[in-house]
Amino acid sequence: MINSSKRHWLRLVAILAALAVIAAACGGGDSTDTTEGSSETTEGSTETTDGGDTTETTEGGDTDGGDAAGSFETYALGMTSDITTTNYWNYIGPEGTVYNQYVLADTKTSLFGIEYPAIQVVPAAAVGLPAEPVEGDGGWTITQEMRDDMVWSDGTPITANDVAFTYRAVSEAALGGDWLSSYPYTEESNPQLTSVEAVDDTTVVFTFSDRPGLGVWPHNVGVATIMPAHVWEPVLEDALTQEDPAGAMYGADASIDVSAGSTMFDSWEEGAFARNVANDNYSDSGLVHKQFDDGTVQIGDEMFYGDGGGEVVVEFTEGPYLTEQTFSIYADQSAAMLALVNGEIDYWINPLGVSPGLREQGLNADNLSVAVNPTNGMRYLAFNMRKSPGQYKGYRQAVALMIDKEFLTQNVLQGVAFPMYLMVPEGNQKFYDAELAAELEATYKGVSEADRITQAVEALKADGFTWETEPSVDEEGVITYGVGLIDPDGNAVTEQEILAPPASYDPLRATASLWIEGWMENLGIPARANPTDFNTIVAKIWPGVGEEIGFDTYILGWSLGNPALPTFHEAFWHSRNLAEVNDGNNSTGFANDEFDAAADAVLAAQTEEEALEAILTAERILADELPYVVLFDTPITEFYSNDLSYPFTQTLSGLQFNVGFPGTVAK
Amino acid sequence: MADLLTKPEGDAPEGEAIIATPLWRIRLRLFRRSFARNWKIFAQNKMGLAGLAIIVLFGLMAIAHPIFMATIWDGHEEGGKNVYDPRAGADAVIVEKTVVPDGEITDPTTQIGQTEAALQGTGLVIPEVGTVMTAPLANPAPPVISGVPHPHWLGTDPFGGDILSQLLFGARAAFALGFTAAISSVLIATAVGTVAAYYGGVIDTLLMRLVDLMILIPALPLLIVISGFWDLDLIKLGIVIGVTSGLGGTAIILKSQALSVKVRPFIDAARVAGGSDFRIVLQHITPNVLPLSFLYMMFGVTAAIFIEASLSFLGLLAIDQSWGIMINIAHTQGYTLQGLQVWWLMIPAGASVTLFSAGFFMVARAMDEVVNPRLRAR
Amino acid sequence: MTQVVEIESRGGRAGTTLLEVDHVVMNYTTKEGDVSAVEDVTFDLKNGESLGLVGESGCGKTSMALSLLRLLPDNGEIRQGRILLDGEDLVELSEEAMRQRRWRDVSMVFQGAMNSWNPVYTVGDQIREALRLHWPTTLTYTEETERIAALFEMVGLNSAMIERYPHEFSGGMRQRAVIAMALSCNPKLIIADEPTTALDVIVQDQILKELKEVQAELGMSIIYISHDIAVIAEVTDRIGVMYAGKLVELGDTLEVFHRPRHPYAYLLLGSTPSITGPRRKLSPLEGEPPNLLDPPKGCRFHPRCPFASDRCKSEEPPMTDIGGGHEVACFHWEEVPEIRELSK
Amino acid sequence: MWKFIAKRVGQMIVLFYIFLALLFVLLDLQPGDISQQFVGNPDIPPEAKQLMIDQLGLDEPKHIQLFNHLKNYSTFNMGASWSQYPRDVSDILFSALPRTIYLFLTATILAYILGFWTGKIVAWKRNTATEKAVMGTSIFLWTVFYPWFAILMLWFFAAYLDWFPVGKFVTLNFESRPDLVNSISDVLFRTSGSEAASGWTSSAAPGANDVFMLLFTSLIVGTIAFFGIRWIVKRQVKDPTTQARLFTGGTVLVFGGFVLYWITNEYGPWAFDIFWHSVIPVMTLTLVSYAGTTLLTRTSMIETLKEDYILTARAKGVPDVTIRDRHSARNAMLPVTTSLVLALATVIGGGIITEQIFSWPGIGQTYLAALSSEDIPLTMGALALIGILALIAHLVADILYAYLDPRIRVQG
Repeated sequence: MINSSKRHWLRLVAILAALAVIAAACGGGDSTDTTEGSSETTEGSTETTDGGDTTETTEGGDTDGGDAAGSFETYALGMTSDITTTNYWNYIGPEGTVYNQYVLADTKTSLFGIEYPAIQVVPAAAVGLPAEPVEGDGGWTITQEMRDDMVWSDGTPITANDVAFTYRAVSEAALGGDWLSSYPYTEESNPQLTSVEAVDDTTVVFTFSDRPGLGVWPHNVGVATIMPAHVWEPVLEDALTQEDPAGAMYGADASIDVSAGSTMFDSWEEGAFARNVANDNYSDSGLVHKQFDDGTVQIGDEMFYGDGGGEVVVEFTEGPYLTEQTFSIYADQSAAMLALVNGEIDYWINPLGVSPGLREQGLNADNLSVAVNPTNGMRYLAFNMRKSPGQYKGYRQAVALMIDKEFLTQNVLQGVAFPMYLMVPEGNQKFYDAELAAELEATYKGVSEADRITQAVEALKADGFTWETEPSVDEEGVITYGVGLIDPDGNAVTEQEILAPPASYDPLRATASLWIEGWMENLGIPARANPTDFNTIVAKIWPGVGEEIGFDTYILGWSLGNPALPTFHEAFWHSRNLAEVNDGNNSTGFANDEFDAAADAVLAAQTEEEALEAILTAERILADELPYVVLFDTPITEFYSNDLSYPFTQTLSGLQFNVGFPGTVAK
Repeated sequence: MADLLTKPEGDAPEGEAIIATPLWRIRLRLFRRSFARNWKIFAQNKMGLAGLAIIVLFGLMAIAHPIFMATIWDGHEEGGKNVYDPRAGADAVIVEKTVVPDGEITDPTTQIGQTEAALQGTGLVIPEVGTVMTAPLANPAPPVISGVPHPHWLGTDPFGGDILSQLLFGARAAFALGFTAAISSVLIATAVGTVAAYYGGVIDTLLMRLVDLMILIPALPLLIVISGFWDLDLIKLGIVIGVTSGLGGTAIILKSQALSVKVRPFIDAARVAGGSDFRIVLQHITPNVLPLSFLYMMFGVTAAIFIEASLSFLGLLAIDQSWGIMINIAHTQGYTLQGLQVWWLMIPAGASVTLFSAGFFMVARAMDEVVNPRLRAR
Repeated sequence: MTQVVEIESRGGRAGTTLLEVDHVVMNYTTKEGDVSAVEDVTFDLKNGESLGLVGESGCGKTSMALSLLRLLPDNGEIRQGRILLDGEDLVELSEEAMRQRRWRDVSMVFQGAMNSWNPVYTVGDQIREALRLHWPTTLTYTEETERIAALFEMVGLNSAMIERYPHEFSGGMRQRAVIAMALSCNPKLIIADEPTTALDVIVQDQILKELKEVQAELGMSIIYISHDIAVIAEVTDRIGVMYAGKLVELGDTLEVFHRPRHPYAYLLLGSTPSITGPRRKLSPLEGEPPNLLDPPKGCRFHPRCPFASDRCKSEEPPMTDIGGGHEVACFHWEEVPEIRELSK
Repeated sequence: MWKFIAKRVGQMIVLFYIFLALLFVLLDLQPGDISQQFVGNPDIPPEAKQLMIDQLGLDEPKHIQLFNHLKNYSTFNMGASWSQYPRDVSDILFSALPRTIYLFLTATILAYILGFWTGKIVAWKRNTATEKAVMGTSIFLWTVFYPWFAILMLWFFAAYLDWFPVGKFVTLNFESRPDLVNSISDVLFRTSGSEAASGWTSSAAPGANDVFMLLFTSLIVGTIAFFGIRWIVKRQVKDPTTQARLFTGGTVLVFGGFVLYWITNEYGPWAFDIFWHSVIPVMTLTLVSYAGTTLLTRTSMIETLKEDYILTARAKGVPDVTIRDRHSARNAMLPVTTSLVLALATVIGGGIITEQIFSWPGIGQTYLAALSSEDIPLTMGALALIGILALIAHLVADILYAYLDPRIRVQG
């Protein structure tokens, strides 16, 4: 018995010994691996140093060391959403998210850029201001001169061939998204960009099927991204042989890409961070920008839009001064704010700015500065003009009259929003019709409830509406609210649903909808605010081509595009873009020939003056016809570390609109 | 029992009287008796009583809301809306501070002017460095008991809405949702359980595979996707939660209960007496499963409230006002990590969801001890 | 080595007193009040002797048995009396000392063999646990196995079953294995609580025979507990009849079985059919045992007793020796008819 | 047991396909054409759309579509994500998966072990102050509104006490971590001055998923070694004391080996950084699911304690602690294991919220982001993956049950 148990023992010892040997072998192997691994890593880092990054960064640092602005290591940014691609083709294509923009936008250049805060077109890779279109044999051509001193981050010059290549890639691989407007190659485009050719390294010729307006040249084609031909040519050739060339371009490995901006993309850890490093071959490093009181913009020695009268209001020298730019991803706003307060990040880049609840935290933090700016957007109430009562102008005007925007924004929304009267935001002074705004304010602002009701009743009566009980105001100012509005055809107005995003999505719009419901009911319009999921609202407004569009009213918002030339009038209200016709953005069913002409005129305008005139006409029509009642918008509030020095902080849509100034920020 | 047996057999009038007593009255009497007995067991459980007290408290809160609106909160109008309206009410008077970039707190009346001046300064004309627009601070007011036009006993949310009013209104929403979900859940679970138990065979297999599936798929992700794709209001949500949870574990438990009822002699008796299947299921099996159904209804309320509040918190529900939305607003407006400084934003709503769930959970557990004697304390 | 396989009783010489139960009172505390489950019970047991305790359910038999091992639930308490095992008072022992006495000196065969095995361990492991806890020396694994095999053999089980789980045993096999486990530490006393309930009649008989043989061979004492007086009449030397927590009659098996003197014992026997005993007319025992929260004053049986007098309602009859060690607690023992008279 | 497991696996596969079919119905119920659900992204060029329709078979009749859907999903061909076009849905999900598994596994295992231990003790000591305190806490944790609780935890430990980081799962620059964390890291991995000290943006940094993968591999190897040693010891050594000693020795060996491996491993500092970030999310998730396990174990224990074999054990003179642990708890474990499902729902549902609140980029966050960006293929893919995870977890629970219960393990 003892023997047998001893035998068991021996067997166990043997097994354990065997295990130990195996373990030792594995362990040995592991440790060898580790050593190899680390030596590899060392080699790797040596290579990196040889490769140039580190060494040259140090050199760059040395050069900048003398600069007054000084240099700094890490420009740490926080974001509340991850990027979705690192491929620039994809970013301009289907993945044009604002976060991709923050990380990638600064790594490419274009012929022209928009200089902020002046909102003026200035040359980037081009020489001088945009060339004029000339009518020729095959259509209208534009011959644009380019600079000869610009290089990609790998030292290759940026030439006209890169522009021609980008056009070829976009048109042959049939790229979508913003590429479509940047290089309008499709036959549907008006005008169509039929060819882009490089005459020599510094001359590029664009050929259009028709005369391009400002909206196309320079505001789409002139500011279009230029991609490096020497890097992407082989990828394009390969993509064109595949079933889905566009997909192949979007999905291509972007680690081969080079930069033409002040920073270049380096790495991405999904869900955690993205990292850019300084482009030490940045061509415009050291270039001085100035903006003057009279609107003159000076870049280097050249002056545009004036002769430099008055004081210099903005002046900065291009860097980059940073060596790396990191984007930490926080899923939660409060976490991002805390990181900012704790100094873990220098700036929280966010399209909406810092929400009200977090502002006090930022203001109480000694290490932070704040920038508050108007935004380029609007939130509005839209009517369905395809049916009664939305089809009647008097009805729309009456509803507009009832909405007390000042009360709504100041009292109800606690001042987090500001009232708006025009489609073009006040922040875009260039196209803002102050005169019309003053007229509208006179009509709507500070009007007593009694007067509102009286005027609204007049407007409704003018269109033939009647009531079961007509709203009225007696001499002493006592108001009798209306009941049972009846439309001009004699049908009782059915309950008007106000679709608005729920409080959990946007408390401002949700609250506004409830107040508007009350105001409409005072007028005798049966109304019901219905907090509805954002996507559901969208599905109801744009059910698809040929589907019936049955909503009554809804409240949503728009973020508007290029402030240097607002072209959204055509997109939102031109009868060409009706939702039921081509799923276009004209959701209200507004169709007005006069307006269509004005909107077309904006696109076709050859000068800014023409564009302005057309926009003012369009705005006036909209203010009268009221397919939308513009309600309000919120300013954008941003915090950043006191250590940072930005070229300017007062600019439409804030610092985030300038992607955080990676090229000029200093510490 | 003994009394019944010793009744003289030939006493015709009394016998008739017994027969003449409607069945429902006998049932009611039986129910009352069993209720009294069960209540005695239940009442011994302190946890259950505490749970019941919590539920009653929330019930009072739900009732209090319309009463408050009609009494102490009546007549507090601002621009035609009552400031205590749980959905749209906003008290603008309490906005006291707005902040300019250098951190100074200024008077709100100057705010509009400043904003406009600043706005005009942007665009073509570049403003002087230093003149900037103001950043209004949304301002959740701390509790104010008196001394202001509109006192807020629990403070206000960032938009000036009265927290107490929202909280009380939320109790109504919670009851509406909880009961809708619980009732639909138990209806489905009882139907599935009894039908599967009674018929067996293919019907049983099919139903049980469906149940397996529902158990396997965690409810929250499924409801997240459903609420993401469809527009759900409170009642619809309640029904969806009820259906998903009713097809889950509860159905299995009720089925096993129904199985044990099915083999009892009176079912055979009913069948021999020519009762239809439907009648047997409805009249004989279901009543015996009901106590257990009722128990799971209580658990169902807890689950439903939790799911609603989670979905609201994630901003996936389009409903007017609920405790989940109150937390969501505090969260999305950025008050989550400010802790106790703004306790009235996070604590009342969160504690309400928790307590409400806990109340039903505790009652359910105490009822569990009534239904399942093995759990009783010695 | 042989010592390990040897199955024996460590009890003293046959005929000497092993166990003395002296005026034991045991109560359960409940919310409604105290339940007097065992009331003033006195009896003794000699080495090698077997005693049967009979009575209806709820009359305190099992409580008595549990009191002997001090296995009472938390609310049960021995209020008075002594339980002397080999002269040592178990009531006074510390919990730890008592724990060591269990199984080593007194082991138990429970009713419902199905549930007395832990389903997740092999039967062998569960017997092994007892050996590890109570065997005077530390045994090797193989020694343990050998002993279990010997135990299995003794109760008629295949030793290949040692490493099997309880669910692989049939009901009778399980009960045999329970007996094997009860014997594992050579106890002085085995308490068999309804050892054959839930078994079919043939297996019942086998198991009882098995126990009897084991006892004959090893000479330990056994206390049988059953509601069925006829069943244990075959295997016991003496029988005690319990009613409502009290021992009401105690005497030689044959004496009690054939000439019960307590009206309860008389009626109980009258209500139990017997294959082997004398034929008799069955008469039902009417009524139910009293609620022990509030037992009747005087003789606890008086509400159901056909012989009850006013004295019985006020005065508790003491245990009286009526000769031949036959003790009865009844004022009217002489009025109880002979069973033979009944079975005409 | 194998028969049982095989049967369960079979059932699971069937259920999985039913689930996939359910997803198809869910897609189909939505307004519009089902092909639109997959290729409706307006930014995708028409040619690519047609290609996707062809690839996914979306222009076939409904039943063929369903068949294609099942086929595609079984081969992880879930189409291209819209929000991260043209990346494959499966690619996105697989890169988020390790993070979720880490959170999920750690929390589940911790909750199970701790909850079982507490429930066991509490059931044994009924009607004591301990029981009341534990029950009160458990009921609170079990019914607490989870997002709220998570936020409070985050606020308390990260914002108020400042012990742990807020959000993310890595620190970009290790220098910004508290000194204490850096000193611990330094002591463990001797990182000071090395490349690793600079953080995740340094060139020496591995990909986070590489770290997770190595972590899982080492965990699996460790688990196999642990159970392997136990298995061998159990088969070869019958003597209880030696067995116990060898078990302890084996545990120490495996655990020590694991720790040693990670200390010497070049991924060590990075793994430590992830660990440091995971403390509050794991703790929060654990606490809630722990409460469920505690409550369940207690009930289950109370039921087992009334079993006859417990009385047998007491009669056998088995010490109380042994009765509790060896006899009662071992049996109470069975229903608790089956109801691992209960904890599972909490952990999965809570996991989504946890990931959102703690900025933990796993499946849950991907799922919510996909939903809010209307990325239907990714939403459906994530839901399918959550379903698979749930199925696997159930299967594990079943296998565990079969292993623990000899009535299933040994067909009698």
